[in-house]
Amino acid sequence: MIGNLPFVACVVLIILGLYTLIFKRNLIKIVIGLNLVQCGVNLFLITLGYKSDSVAPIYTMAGKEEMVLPTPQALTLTSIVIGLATTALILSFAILIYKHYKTADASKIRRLRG
Amino acid sequence: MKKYVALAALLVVSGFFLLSAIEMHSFGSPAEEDMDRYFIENAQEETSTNNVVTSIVFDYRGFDTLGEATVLFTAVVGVSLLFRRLRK
Amino acid sequence: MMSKIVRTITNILYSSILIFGFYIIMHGHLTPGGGFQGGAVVASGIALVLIAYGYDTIKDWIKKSNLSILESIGGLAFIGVAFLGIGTTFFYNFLANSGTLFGNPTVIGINPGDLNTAGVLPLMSWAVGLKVLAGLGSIVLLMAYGIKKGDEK
Amino acid sequence: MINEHLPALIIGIPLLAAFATPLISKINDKLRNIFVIGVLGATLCLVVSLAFNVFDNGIFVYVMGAKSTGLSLPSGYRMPIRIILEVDGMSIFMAIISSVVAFFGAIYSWAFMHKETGKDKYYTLLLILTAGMFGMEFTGDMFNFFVFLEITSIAACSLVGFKIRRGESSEAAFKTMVLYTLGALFVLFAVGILYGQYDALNIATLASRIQYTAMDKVALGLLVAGLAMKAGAVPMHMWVPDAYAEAPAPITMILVANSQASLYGIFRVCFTLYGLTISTHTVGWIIIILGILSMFIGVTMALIQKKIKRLMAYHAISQTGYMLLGVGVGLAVLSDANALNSYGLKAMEGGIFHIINHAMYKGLLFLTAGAVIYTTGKRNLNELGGLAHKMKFTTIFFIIGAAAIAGLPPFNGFASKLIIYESVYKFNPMLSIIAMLVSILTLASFVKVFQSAFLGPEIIKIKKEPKTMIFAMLCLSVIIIAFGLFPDIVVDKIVAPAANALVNSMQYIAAILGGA
Repeated sequence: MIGNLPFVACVVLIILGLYTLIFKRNLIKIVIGLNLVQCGVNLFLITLGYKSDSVAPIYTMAGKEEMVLPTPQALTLTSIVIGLATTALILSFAILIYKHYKTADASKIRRLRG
Repeated sequence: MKKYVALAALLVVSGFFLLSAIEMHSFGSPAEEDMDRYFIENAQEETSTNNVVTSIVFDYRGFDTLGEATVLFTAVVGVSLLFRRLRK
Repeated sequence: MMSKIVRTITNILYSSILIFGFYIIMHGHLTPGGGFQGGAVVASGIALVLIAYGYDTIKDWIKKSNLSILESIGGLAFIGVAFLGIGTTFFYNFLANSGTLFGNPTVIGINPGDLNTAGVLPLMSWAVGLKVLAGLGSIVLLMAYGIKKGDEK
Repeated sequence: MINEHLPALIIGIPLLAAFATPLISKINDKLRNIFVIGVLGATLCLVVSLAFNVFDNGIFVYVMGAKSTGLSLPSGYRMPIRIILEVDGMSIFMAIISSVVAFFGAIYSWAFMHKETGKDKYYTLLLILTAGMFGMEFTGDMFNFFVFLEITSIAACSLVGFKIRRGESSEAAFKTMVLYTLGALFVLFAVGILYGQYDALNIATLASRIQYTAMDKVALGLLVAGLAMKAGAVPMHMWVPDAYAEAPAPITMILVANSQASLYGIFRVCFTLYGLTISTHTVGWIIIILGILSMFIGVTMALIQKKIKRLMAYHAISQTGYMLLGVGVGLAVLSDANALNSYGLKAMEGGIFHIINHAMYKGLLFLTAGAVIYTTGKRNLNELGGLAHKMKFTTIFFIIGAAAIAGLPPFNGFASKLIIYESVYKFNPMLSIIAMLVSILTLASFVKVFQSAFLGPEIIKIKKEPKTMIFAMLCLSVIIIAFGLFPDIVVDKIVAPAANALVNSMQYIAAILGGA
């Protein structure tokens, strides 16, 4: 348990994000919740690849040949860019909704209630 | 009522997430690493790149990167679609 | 438009941010970084200018349509390089260890690094870098435009 | 030469065209339309030729960026390291649906989108959405699957919010995007769990290594939940009516195919990834219950709807239930060879046959609804009436589509539903009776739509529907009638290979790892 504290921390971040998604009604807060979940998942991926006493997997002027796993770093890079793209799109929708209804409160907008 | 259902769902999902975090291999010592060891040992020879992560991003998993570039392109096209000028 | 202090510091920082971003794109196969990271750094420079000067001032400096053309070119270059390898397979690294452009063999093991290595990877890095800087820049500009658009009515 | 690269070309050509579309749009609008339709037509031809290849030679493997296209495991390592495209009967079956739907959607869009602005972006997103669906269906790699899932999500949601004048479109798109992203993040977390334990991302490698520990169960739950969210099955269906109702009609048709691609993801995970270790009976029953709930809730909600596309969207949920039911029965008896041969395989064939039938007739219905909205500008059934006087073609096509969805004899819906009823009855009579009841309610609901929108006196002014729209609807109707008249040929030629591909997960694994 105590050795897995980094994983638990990532999961706590995800749970906080889910809580925000479910119980907050402000559009921007919903986007923030989604971002928290994204950050949690990205951190989870990157912590999976850590190996004790190792350096980054780059041979240029490396300290030693013990290296952490490189695949999670590549995956996380991809998923960060994907998260950024989705966030940009969702925020654009939020801007449009705000322009149309003059409010960012989801409970005042018909379809987003419930 | 609805709030309690949502809370219960959240608690169940959190339990699953926490379970997977606690059961995961202990931090700092991956359970298996044969694929990654291949990358570390052979990336320099096969792609003549010092940076193993770049060799994965652009060579071994280049198709993912194509998808990722497409995602970004899609988002830009989507955002410009949403903020386009409408005909009067 | 923000205060004079912000604008002056932006003027000083802007060029160094761009140079740092292009450095990261160029050395992606040797040091931490690559097309995405470098492109994001350059785009953050664009965002900084946008915040410091406001959308109305900079819309004449950086054109959205030019950025979108740049992005299409970046995307086409990336997938084009991938298609060039189709003599063997899609995404085949046909320049590595060939002795031509970016074709020097790498020393196995820890070494100081040689810029002229890695085959098609630097080309892809440049294509992706171009794409990301144009893409992120135009997202930021478009959002600023979108926020402005309704207020004029 | 071109034969070796087919899967990469099928994904690559629409993507390349998508990057080029904004540049071509700057030259000429008509040229761009012809270009997009031509590209999708060429892709359809490539998919068909790949289909012949797969049906003749078995599973098609394509390694991205290796020294040769065929499979080559690195010496001394018993695992693939590159991204592998693996096309089996089920993948190619889904790819046929996606390409047909995208092709006719593009043709229909020519006239339908004529008056809108932003058409260059519309066609770009349409191409990306198509390429994303192919990627989801062909890939043999979990993370690559996630990437393509996100590509389709982003493209689909941008298109749902296409009508930016209407506030409802943005709302629907916001809601859909949040749920899609959440589902995709669940999938990504599950991929992380699997990677952390087995250090592999390839589906075949993972399938051969999975131990079915507690963490694997969590990963299975997250994968099924995340993908069911996108497929529009019941507990997570709230985005479906909004998104389907707000998207332009051709996009709604492609969204149906997109949801089915996620459904394919569920089947791939349950049958192939976990096929060797899972307790198939339990998971099969979970999928059956999801299916029954989807069927029932979808159709009861549809009965009270007033808006024509919302009503059809609820029917789409209900029809998804049939597919889940058919395939779920197959999964529940997977470990029991006797039951599998006597009715399980048949039920799966019915469920899979229903996927293609549903894409065709639901696509046709959404297109007719689009034609109604195009010519009248009204969405509410109470404001419509007497359309049959002016829109003769659309009326005929609507009758064909409605008869097919309700399962009346000469049409394709009857063919697949009959297979499902017969085989599910042997498994559990109750389920079969519920399915028939839902079918009758569906018929009642569509009789109501027909009566209130198409019959009666002419109460509103309407214009004629354009030719390209009629052409697209006509082609879909011909496919529906052909499938309805010759169901045996279709089942033999394309559905049975798909069902067999799902059942024999060992073949899928052996194609990558050898006979081990």
